Amino acid sequence: MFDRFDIFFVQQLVNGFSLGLVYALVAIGFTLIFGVLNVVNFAHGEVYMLGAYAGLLALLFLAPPWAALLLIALAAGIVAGVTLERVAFKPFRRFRDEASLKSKAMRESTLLSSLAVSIIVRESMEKTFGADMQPIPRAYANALQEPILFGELAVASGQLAILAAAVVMFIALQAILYRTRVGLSIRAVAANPLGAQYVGVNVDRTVIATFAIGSGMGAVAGILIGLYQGTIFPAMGFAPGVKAFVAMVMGGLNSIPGAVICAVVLGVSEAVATEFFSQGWADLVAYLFLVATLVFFPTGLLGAGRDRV
Amino acid sequence: MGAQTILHGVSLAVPEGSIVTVLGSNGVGKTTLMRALSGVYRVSSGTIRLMGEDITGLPSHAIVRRGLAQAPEGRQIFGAMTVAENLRLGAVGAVDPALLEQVLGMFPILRERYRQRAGSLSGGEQQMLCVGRALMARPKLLLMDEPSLGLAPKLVKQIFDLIVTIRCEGTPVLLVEQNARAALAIADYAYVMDGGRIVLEGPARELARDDRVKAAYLGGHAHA
Amino acid sequence: QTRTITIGYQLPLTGEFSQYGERFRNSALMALEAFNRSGRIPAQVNIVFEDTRSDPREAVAVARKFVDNREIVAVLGDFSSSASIQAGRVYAEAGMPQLSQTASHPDFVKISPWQFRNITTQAYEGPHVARWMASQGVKRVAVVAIQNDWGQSVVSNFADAFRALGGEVVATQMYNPGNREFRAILTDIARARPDAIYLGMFYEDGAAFLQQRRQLNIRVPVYGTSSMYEPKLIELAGPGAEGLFLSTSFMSESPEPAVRAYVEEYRRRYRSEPNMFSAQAFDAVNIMLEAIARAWPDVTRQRVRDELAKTKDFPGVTGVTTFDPETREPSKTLARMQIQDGKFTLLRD
Amino acid sequence: MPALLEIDRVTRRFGGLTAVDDVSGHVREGELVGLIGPNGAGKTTLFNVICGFTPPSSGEVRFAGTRISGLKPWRICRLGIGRTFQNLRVFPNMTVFDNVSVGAAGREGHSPLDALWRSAAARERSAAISRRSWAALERTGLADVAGELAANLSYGRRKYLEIARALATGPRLLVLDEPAAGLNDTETQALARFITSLAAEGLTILLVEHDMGLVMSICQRVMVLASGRKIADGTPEEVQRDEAVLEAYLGVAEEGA
Amino acid sequence: MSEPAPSGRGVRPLPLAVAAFVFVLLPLGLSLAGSGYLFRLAVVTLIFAILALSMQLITGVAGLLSLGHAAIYGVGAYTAAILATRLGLDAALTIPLSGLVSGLVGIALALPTMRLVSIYFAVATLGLGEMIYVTLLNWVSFTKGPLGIGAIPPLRPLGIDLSGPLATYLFVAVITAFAAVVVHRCAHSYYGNALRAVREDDQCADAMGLNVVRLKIEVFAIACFLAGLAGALWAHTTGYVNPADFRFAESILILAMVVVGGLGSVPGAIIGAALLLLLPEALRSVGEVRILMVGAVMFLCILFLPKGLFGEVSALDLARRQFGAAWQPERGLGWR
Ligand SMILES: Nc1ncnc2c1ncn2[C@@H]1O[C@H](COP(=O)(O)OP(=O)(O)OP(=O)(O)O)[C@@H](O)[C@H]1O
Ligand SMILES: Nc1ncnc2c1ncn2[C@@H]1O[C@H](COP(=O)(O)OP(=O)(O)OP(=O)(O)O)[C@@H](O)[C@H]1O
Ligand SMILES: [Mg+2]
Ligand SMILES: [Mg+2]
Repeated sequence: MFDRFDIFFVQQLVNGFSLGLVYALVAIGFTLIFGVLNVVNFAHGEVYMLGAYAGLLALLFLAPPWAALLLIALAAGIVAGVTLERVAFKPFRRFRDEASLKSKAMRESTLLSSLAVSIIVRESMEKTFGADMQPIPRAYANALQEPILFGELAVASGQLAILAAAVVMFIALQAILYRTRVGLSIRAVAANPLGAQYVGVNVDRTVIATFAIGSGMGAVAGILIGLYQGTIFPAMGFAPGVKAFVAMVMGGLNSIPGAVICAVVLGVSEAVATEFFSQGWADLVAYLFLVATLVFFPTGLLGAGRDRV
Repeated sequence: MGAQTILHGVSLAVPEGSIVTVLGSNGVGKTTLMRALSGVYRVSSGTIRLMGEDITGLPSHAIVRRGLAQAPEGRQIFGAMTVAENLRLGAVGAVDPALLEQVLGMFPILRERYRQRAGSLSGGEQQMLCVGRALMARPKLLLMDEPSLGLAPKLVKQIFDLIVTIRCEGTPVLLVEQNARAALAIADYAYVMDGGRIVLEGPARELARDDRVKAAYLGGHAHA
Repeated sequence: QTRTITIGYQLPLTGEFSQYGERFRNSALMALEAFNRSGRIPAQVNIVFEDTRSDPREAVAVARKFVDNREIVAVLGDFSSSASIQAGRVYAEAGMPQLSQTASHPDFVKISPWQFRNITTQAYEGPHVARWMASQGVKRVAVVAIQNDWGQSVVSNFADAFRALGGEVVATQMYNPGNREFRAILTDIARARPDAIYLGMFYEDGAAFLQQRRQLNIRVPVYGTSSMYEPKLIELAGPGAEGLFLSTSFMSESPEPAVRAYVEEYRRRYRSEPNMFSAQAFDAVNIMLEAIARAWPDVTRQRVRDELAKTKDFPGVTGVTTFDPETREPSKTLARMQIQDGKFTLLRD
Repeated sequence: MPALLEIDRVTRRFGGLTAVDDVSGHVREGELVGLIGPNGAGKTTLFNVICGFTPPSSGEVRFAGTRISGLKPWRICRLGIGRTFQNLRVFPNMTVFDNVSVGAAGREGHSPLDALWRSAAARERSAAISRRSWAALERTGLADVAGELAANLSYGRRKYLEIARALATGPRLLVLDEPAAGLNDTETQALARFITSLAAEGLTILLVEHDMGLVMSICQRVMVLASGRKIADGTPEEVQRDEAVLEAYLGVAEEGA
Repeated sequence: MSEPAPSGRGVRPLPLAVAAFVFVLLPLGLSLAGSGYLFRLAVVTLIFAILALSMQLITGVAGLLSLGHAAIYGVGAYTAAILATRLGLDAALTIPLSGLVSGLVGIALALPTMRLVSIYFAVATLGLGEMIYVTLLNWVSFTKGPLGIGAIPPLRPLGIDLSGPLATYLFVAVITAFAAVVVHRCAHSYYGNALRAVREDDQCADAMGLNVVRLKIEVFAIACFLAGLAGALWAHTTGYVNPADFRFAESILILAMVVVGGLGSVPGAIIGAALLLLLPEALRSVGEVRILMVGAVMFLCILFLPKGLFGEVSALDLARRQFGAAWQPERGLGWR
C-alpha cells in the first residue's frame, strides 16, 4: 500500500483538490441561498447550467474578452436567480401563520417547486439546444484547458482559474456577509425572518439580493467549469449540484467555510479512493465520509448546533 | 404627532411625549394590533398615521425607517447571531457608539454576553436584548409588547423606569402589558381591548380605579 | 385504397439521452420516406414513435402499448440495453419481433427468438482491437470503461482476446455513468505504465477523457471503441483528440456510394452530421423494411420475425450485415481509423 | 422521609461560563417548591439538567432514589417527571387533543404493533390513552377546544396546553418553567389556584417563576439561585427577609413586599 | 363535527367504495378494454403507490425527509431477483423476504443516522441511497452489476399462476391495499400522533416520554419493509432489474408524489403516485414537451395547493370520520 505514496499520489492529491474546488465553487452560492431560506434550492444546478449557456452564446456571437464574458454569465445568473426566486419561492412566503411557518409540508413544497422549475428549465433547454454537449470555440476552450507542468506534476490552466475564482468568490462573499449592511441583513433574515421585519430589514429585497448573489456566483461557476471541463449540456448541473448539496450539509448548512472545506474533502477523497479501488467505488468513499462526518458532527463540521431548550 | 389606527374598528392615538398602554386578556388582539402598526400584518381597512404621515400599507422596513420601532412579542431575536450583531441590526443607520454604550449600561448582562450567540441566552436575557435592540433604532415612537415578560422583579422595575425615561427624553411609548398595575402606574392614557375592539379608554389614573378594570386585570386583591 | 403497415419505434426523445433518440428518428424518417417512395410494396409503411426516455418503467409501458396495437407488426428500439431488455420480455411473451439498433447486452438476443440487433457486439469488436494493438507491438494495456452492461462487455471481451494474444492488461478502471472527471483514473493508470489505453465509452465521455489526458501530459496512445466515432468528438476534445485510434463500422468519409448518399442526405435534411448511432438506426430501419417487403403480402408479426431472421448480406451504411439465424447476432466488418490533424482518417492495414 | 428529587452538587458549564455552580437541593414528595433568581441565574439550565436535556458537568440528580442524571429525557419523563418549557413548545400542526395524547401515549406505551394489530389489549391501551388525555384536558379546562389546531390557541391557553400535556404523562413531579409569564394578574391568580389544586391532589411541583406574588403565595419552600449558585433555601417568609436575596433579586426597595 | 360513530366495526361507505373501485370496477373496465398497456400502467401505479405510502410514513407523518428511498426499493427488487433466480425460491417467499431484507438493511443503515434531524437526516439518507446504488452497480459478482438480473420468473406464488395481466393486477392491488392499511393504521392511531409529535418538535416529544430514536427506527423499518415489497413486485412483474432503476432521481420522484399528494395523508400518497405516473402517459399526445408539461402541472399543483392535493388536515378529518370511531362518542376525537 505504501508504495503508492509517490509522485502519482501527489498528482492525485492535486486532482482531488481541483475537483473539490469545482464542488466548492458550486457550493458557495448554494449555501448562501440555503442559509437564507432554509430551503433546498433544487434549481441551483439549472442556474449553473444557464450561466454556462449564456456564456457560450456570448462566446459564439460576441466573442467578448474574458472579463466581459464573466460579467455576462454573472448577469445571466442574476436574472435567472431573481426570476427563480419570484416564481418558485416568493409565492410561498404568502403563508405567514404559525402553523404554516412551522409546517414541514410548506418547507417540502418549496423544495418541490424549485424542483419543478428545474425540470421545466432543463427540458426547455434540451428542446432548444439538444441534450448533447456543446462544442466550445477553440480559442476559449484552450485558454482553460492548457496543460501547465510543474516538474512531473501537471495541472490545467482552468484549474488555476477555478482556484482563483473560488478564492475570490469566497473572500467576496465573506466580505459581503460580514462587512456590509446587506450581508448583515442576509444573516438576519437567515436567522429569523420575522424578527428581521421588526428591525427594518426589507425581507423581500434581502431574499432577492441573496438569490442574485448566490445565483450570479453559480452562473460564473457554470461558465468557468463548463469551459474548463468542456462539458456544457442541459444536465450538467446535476452531478456537481448533488455534491455541492452534500458538501453544504457536511459543512453545517449555512457555513460557507464549512462547505468549502467539505467540498475539498469530498474531491480529495474521491481522487484518492480511485488509487485503491475502481472509480465506481470512489463515490462510495465520498458518501462514507459524509455519513461519518454526520455521525460525529450531527449538525455538520462548522454547524451552529441546535438552539438551547 | 401621533399614531392612529383602525383595526377591527380599533382607533387609538399616542400623543407626543406620552406613554399609552393597551390592556386586555390573552388573545384579545393586542399583539395583532402591534403587528399591524409595524406593518408586519396588513390592515384590511382604516389608516395608520405616524406624525401625520399616512403609513398604512407600507412595508415593515419602511415603517421602521420612519422611526417606529418595536420590541415584539416572542422576542424575535436572531439566535444564530451574536448579541453585538443583534444590537447592530437594531440601529437603522450606522451604529451610534454613545447610544450603544447607553443600552449596554442599562443591561450590563448584554455587555458580558456581547460576543455570545443570542440563541444561548436565558429567557430574560433575550428579553433584554429585544428591548435593547428596539432602543438602538433611536425611535420616534416605541412600541413595546409585554417588555417585562420573563424578567426578574428587579429588572421589571428597571424596565418601567426605563420607559418613563424614554418618554421624558421625548419619545412616546405604546405599551402592551399584562402587568396592568405597573403599566397603569406609569402610563398617561390607557385603552382596554376585548375581542378585537377597544371597550374602554381613559386616562390611566382613572382606569386604575375603574372597578371593571380592577376585576378583570388587577386581580381581586392585591397580593404581597 | 392502399394498405398501411405500421412499425413501432421506442426511443428516448426527452431527457438526458434525447440526442440519441433524435438521431434515430431522423434516420428512420429518411429510410422510411425512401422506402415508401420506392414502391417496393403496394402499401405504405408507417412508423409510430414513442418516447421512453430510455427509462425501464416507460419502456415496458410502451411495449405493452405496442403489443396492444394490433396494427403494429414489428418494433424497433430501445436505446439502452436495460430498457430494450425490459421491453423485450414483453415482446417475447406477446410474439412481437423487436430489432434494436444499439442494445449490445449479451442477454438481449437470448430473451427469445423475437429479439434482433444490428449492432456488432464487443464479442466481435474486442478481439478485433486486441489484434490491432498486438500488431502495433502493444504489450501492456490499461482499460477504462463505463460501468454499464456495454462497458462490461467491452472490458471482458477485449481482455480475454488480448491476453490470449500474449498481452497484459495492467489496469482496469470502470467509472460510474454520469462521471466526467477522469484525472484520478488517468493518474492511477499512468502509474501502471501501459503501452496503450483502451477506452470503452461514448464520445462525450471520451472527449472529456482525451482532454484531461492531454492536461495531465500522459502521452500513451489511446484506442477507442466504435461508439466514439462522432465528428463532434474532435470539436469537443480539440487537440486532446489527436492520435486516437478507433475501429468503426460506419464512416461518413467513406467513398462507398450508399454511405455518401446517406451522409449527404442527412446533412441536407437535418443540418447536422450523422454518426455511428444515426447510421445504426438507418440500417436497422432498412433491415426491418426489407424484411417487411420480403414478407409481403402476408405481413404478420410471425412472418416479419421469420424474414428478419433470414437477413443475409444486407448492404447498409454500417457495412454488410448478416443475422445468424440461430443466435440472431449480426456480423459486420470493421474499419480502422485514426484522428490525424483534427480529422478521422482511414488507416490501411 | 427521603426526598423525591435530590440535586447533589450539580455544576453545568458552557465553555468558560458556569451556568449552574455546585447547586444542591431537594424536593420532597407532595411539596410545592419555587425556584427563583435573577435572569441568567441558571434556573432553566438546572431544569434542563433535571430533565436530561443537558448532562451536568459534575454532580448528580436522583429521583425517587435512582440516579437520573445521564439518562435520556424520555426515560426521565417515564420515571415520572413532567415538564413545561419556558418558551412555549406545543405541536402547532396537531390538534389540542393530539398534543395531549402524545404525553399520554408516552406513559401508556404504544407500539406500532398496537397500531397495526388492534388486539383487545391494544384497544385497552388506546382507551387508556384516550381517558388519560381527556382527564388532562378536563383538568386544565381545554376540553372545549380539544379539536382545535394548537397553532390557533391564544398564548394563555397554550400555557395550559403545555401543562395538560405534561399532566398526561402521569408525572409524580411536575416542573414548570415560568408558567405565569405573559398572564395578567387575574389570570395569574387563576393559575395559582390551579397549581395549588394540583398540589393538593398530591402532585409534587417545582416551579420557576418571576412573579413574586405567585411564588410567595403558593410555594411551601423557595430556593434562590443567583449567578448559578444557590444563595437561599427556605420558607417564603425567610427568603423574603434574606439580605442576599433582596439585593440580588428583588431589588432593595421592593414595593409591597 | 362527526356523527356519533357506532362502536364496533360498522359498515362505512367510503372504504367500501374505494375497495369496490380498485378490486372490481377498475379491473373489469381494464379487462373489457383488453389492454395490456393499461393493466401495466395500473400495476406500476400500484407499485409506486406502495412506495409513496411508505415514504408518506417517514416523510409526511414522522417528518424525516428521506432522499434514499429508491435505493431501499432497489434492495427489495434485488433480493427478490437473486432469491428467485439463484435459489429458485417461490414468489410467496421472495416477496416477504424482500420486505424483511429491505427492512433490515434500512435499520442497519439508518442506525448511525438516527440522531440526525431535518436536512442532515435527508442528506445522510441521500448518501446511504447512493452507497446502495454504487454497490448494486459495482458489486458485479453478486448483483451482476450493470448487466442487471434478467429472467426473473413472473408471479407464481405457491404454484398459482398470476402472470396474466388481470391476476397480476389483482395480486399487486391486494398488496397495495395491505400497505395502505399498514400505513393508515400507523398514521391514524396514537402511534401516529407520537410520530407527528416527532415531526413537529423532536426535543419536546422526547421530553414527553417518547423514545424518539426508537420511534424513528421503527417507522423507518416499517417503511423500508413496504418499499422492499414494492421492489419485489417490480422485479417479478418486470422480469429484469438493473441498478439504473433505483437511482436518486427515483427517490425524488417518490418524494414529489408524496408532496404533490399532500404530506401526511394516505389518500394523498396514492393520488400523488397516480398523478405523477399517469400524467406523463396521458400527455403522450403532446409529444416531446410532455415532461415539461409534467413539470408545469407539478409546479401549479404546489403553487395553488402547497399543502398537497389532499393534505393532512383533511385526511385526518376523513380518517376520523370513516375509521376512527371515538372512544367517547360524544367527543368525536381520539383513536380506537
Ligand atoms: N396569524 C394568525 N392567524 C390566525 N390567527 C391569529 C393569527 N395571529 C393571531 N391570531 C389569533 O388572533 C387572536 C388575537 O391574538 P393576539 O396574539 O393579538 O392576542 P394578544 O392580545 O396579544 O394575546 P396575548 O396576551 O396572549 O399576547 C388570538 O386568538 C390568535 O389565536
Ligand atoms: N447552551 C448555552 N451556551 C452558552 N451559554 C448558555 C447556554 N445555556 C445557558 N447559557 C447561559 O447560562 C446562563 C443561565 O441561563 P438560564 O437559561 O439557566 O437562566 P435562567 O435562570 O433560566 O434565566 P431566565 O430567568 O432569564 O430565564 C445564562 O447567562 C445563559 O446565557
Ligand atoms: Mg400578545
Ligand atoms: Mg429561564
